[in-house]
Amino acid sequence: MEEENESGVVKKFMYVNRKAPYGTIYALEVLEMVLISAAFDQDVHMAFLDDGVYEIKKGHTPKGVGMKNFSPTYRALEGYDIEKLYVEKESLEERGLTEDDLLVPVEVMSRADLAKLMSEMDVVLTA
Amino acid sequence: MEEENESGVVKKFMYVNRKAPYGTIYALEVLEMVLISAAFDQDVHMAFLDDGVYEIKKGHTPKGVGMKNFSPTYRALEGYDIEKLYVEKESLEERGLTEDDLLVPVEVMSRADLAKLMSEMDVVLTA
Amino acid sequence: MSTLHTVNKSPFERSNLDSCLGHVVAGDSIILIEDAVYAALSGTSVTARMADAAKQFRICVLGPDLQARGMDTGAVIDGITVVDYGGFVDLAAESRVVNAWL
Amino acid sequence: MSTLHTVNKSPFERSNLDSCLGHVVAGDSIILIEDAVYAALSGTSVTARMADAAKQFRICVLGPDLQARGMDTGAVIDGITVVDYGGFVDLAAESRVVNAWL
Amino acid sequence: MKFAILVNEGPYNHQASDSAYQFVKAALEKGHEIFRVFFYYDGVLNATKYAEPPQDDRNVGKNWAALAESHKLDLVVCVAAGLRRGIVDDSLAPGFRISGLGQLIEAGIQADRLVAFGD
Amino acid sequence: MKFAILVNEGPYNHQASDSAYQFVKAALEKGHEIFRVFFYYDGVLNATKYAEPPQDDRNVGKNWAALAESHKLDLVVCVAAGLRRGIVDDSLAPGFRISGLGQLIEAGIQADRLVAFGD
Repeated sequence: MEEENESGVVKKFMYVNRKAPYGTIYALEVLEMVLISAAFDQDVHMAFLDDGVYEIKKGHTPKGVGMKNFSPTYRALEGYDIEKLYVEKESLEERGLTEDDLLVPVEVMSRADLAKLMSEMDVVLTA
Repeated sequence: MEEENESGVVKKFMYVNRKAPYGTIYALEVLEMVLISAAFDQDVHMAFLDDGVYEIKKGHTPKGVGMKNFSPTYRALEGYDIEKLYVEKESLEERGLTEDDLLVPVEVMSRADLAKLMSEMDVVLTA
Repeated sequence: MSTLHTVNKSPFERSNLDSCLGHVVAGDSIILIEDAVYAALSGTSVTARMADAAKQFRICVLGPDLQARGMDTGAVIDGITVVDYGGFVDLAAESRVVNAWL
Repeated sequence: MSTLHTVNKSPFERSNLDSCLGHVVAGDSIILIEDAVYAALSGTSVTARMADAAKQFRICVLGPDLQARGMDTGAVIDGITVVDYGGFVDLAAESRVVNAWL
Repeated sequence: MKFAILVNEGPYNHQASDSAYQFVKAALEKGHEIFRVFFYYDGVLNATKYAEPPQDDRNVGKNWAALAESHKLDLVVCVAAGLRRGIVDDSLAPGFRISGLGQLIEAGIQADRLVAFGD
Repeated sequence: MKFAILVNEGPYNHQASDSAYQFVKAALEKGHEIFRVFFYYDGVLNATKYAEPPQDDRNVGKNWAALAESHKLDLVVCVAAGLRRGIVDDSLAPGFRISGLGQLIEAGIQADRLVAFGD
């Protein structure tokens, strides 16, 4: 996936993942946006909060509901130099999850710190 | 609107309205179901609870958002002998509304009484 | 003379489950499907409420939806039963009416 | 260097507004549109929280969405400003980035 | 036992249609009858003939049509909801038919249980 | 100022597309430039040529196309999201074009503000 970014402009993009996987398609289709942003050489950030933390839970096995397991894509992000993954501590805790439950390396941060990081972005897209 | 109900069976249908109007289409399209049920000579009940109580708030004026005002349909229900309209008291109170805010005559009942009424239906459809 | 209530939304994001729990009557059953399966798990901020509800009503959760989301059936709250789609069909057949809390 | 946060869901049905309020920083603005306009009204179970938030952040509500739903602009909480679509555009232009809490 | 099914959402965006499909398959395996599957609201979008999802993903509309063929299911798309959303004779996939909302009410009357799937 | 717009939901079922349309109209009236309107997720369904909503209601797709014609707007439908949902060349309404998701990212880079409307 190679795209021309003729402008040379590099913006800070943040993809805010707030929704659980499989119940709706947002978690899957936002990954396409993430990958294309990287192909455009943008500074890509992904935040996982609220039910979005479930997107990177280990062990997705959607065969029984007739759907495709798209979680390997999260593991592939590193290959596209997408390594800025942030998970909100409070969201994990409310759901009884810990960093060990997640299938990719992330930076766990507090809600306040995540809010501050969000405020430094140039483009924020929630899915 | 005249339909044949060849079976002669009359069931208790309840339409459970839980969603606010205009933000989504459910409140509008469920009215089509309600009208057709009446044309099939069924025993039609409508319950308004949660954000569904906003559906029958007086004074809808959606011209500014470019949408059609469908609230006159609620006033027309009586003409189809649909007169069993129930509104949940607790839902009104949470939203600071009273019976005077509603554009059609309804029976206001407690959550517990509404739950009991629901349990006596033959077909329940939520929109 | 009972109702099967279906709930399909996450308890952390939507009020559907709360609304359902406010309208269940004695003898009714609830099945948690799709994103509502998160409500069936121990260790969360809604666990206490669900464990309490499970003492009053039959509550089931759809196993294939738990598995899809990587959730261990061992983490399901005591008193909540895991069923497959066949079990969902059985619950619907055993109840008099099915009420989807959409 | 501020953000305009947009919220479009009812505070009684979804957690979007709560999540937004947890991630607003000093200098940011919030605009309530579509079904989120119900959060701007006095006399409800969320009024106190919103009145409090309005003391910390600029909160606006879209007038056409209030009118669509039959809500009197006179019932809007003190400190929350009613704007039209042009005002929404101005808010977006004045902010550095727009963050939709979908 | 006779089941009727209501599908309120389109394919992919929500799991509703998938859940309905799995429920119907399980009901058929248990020997129940499916009186009718009715598609209302955005559910009508399940019946577009133009969908071409990625090859490694399911094709929700085709799955319904295949199940309908093997079990003689009656898949009915609401005419009014379809017109609004662009599901008309020219865009309708094989296996579905377009009819009025009366078909849903009739299903509610005739079937022992009406089970709805939506958002 | 240069705005880019993202529409995530289909017409009618959600107000998202209506809100985006009103925002764009207001921005144009204030003399702003609309760099592009991009339709993703179910937003691609705004571009079906087959929709025939009731005559007393708005036609969301046609409203977009008319605004695009009078103001030379670039209305872009995501090819992948469209394929999945049946919005392809054969079902595309006039006024829209199909292209890749790169068009959205480019809009995010080029425009001063990207404003999203969804569910």
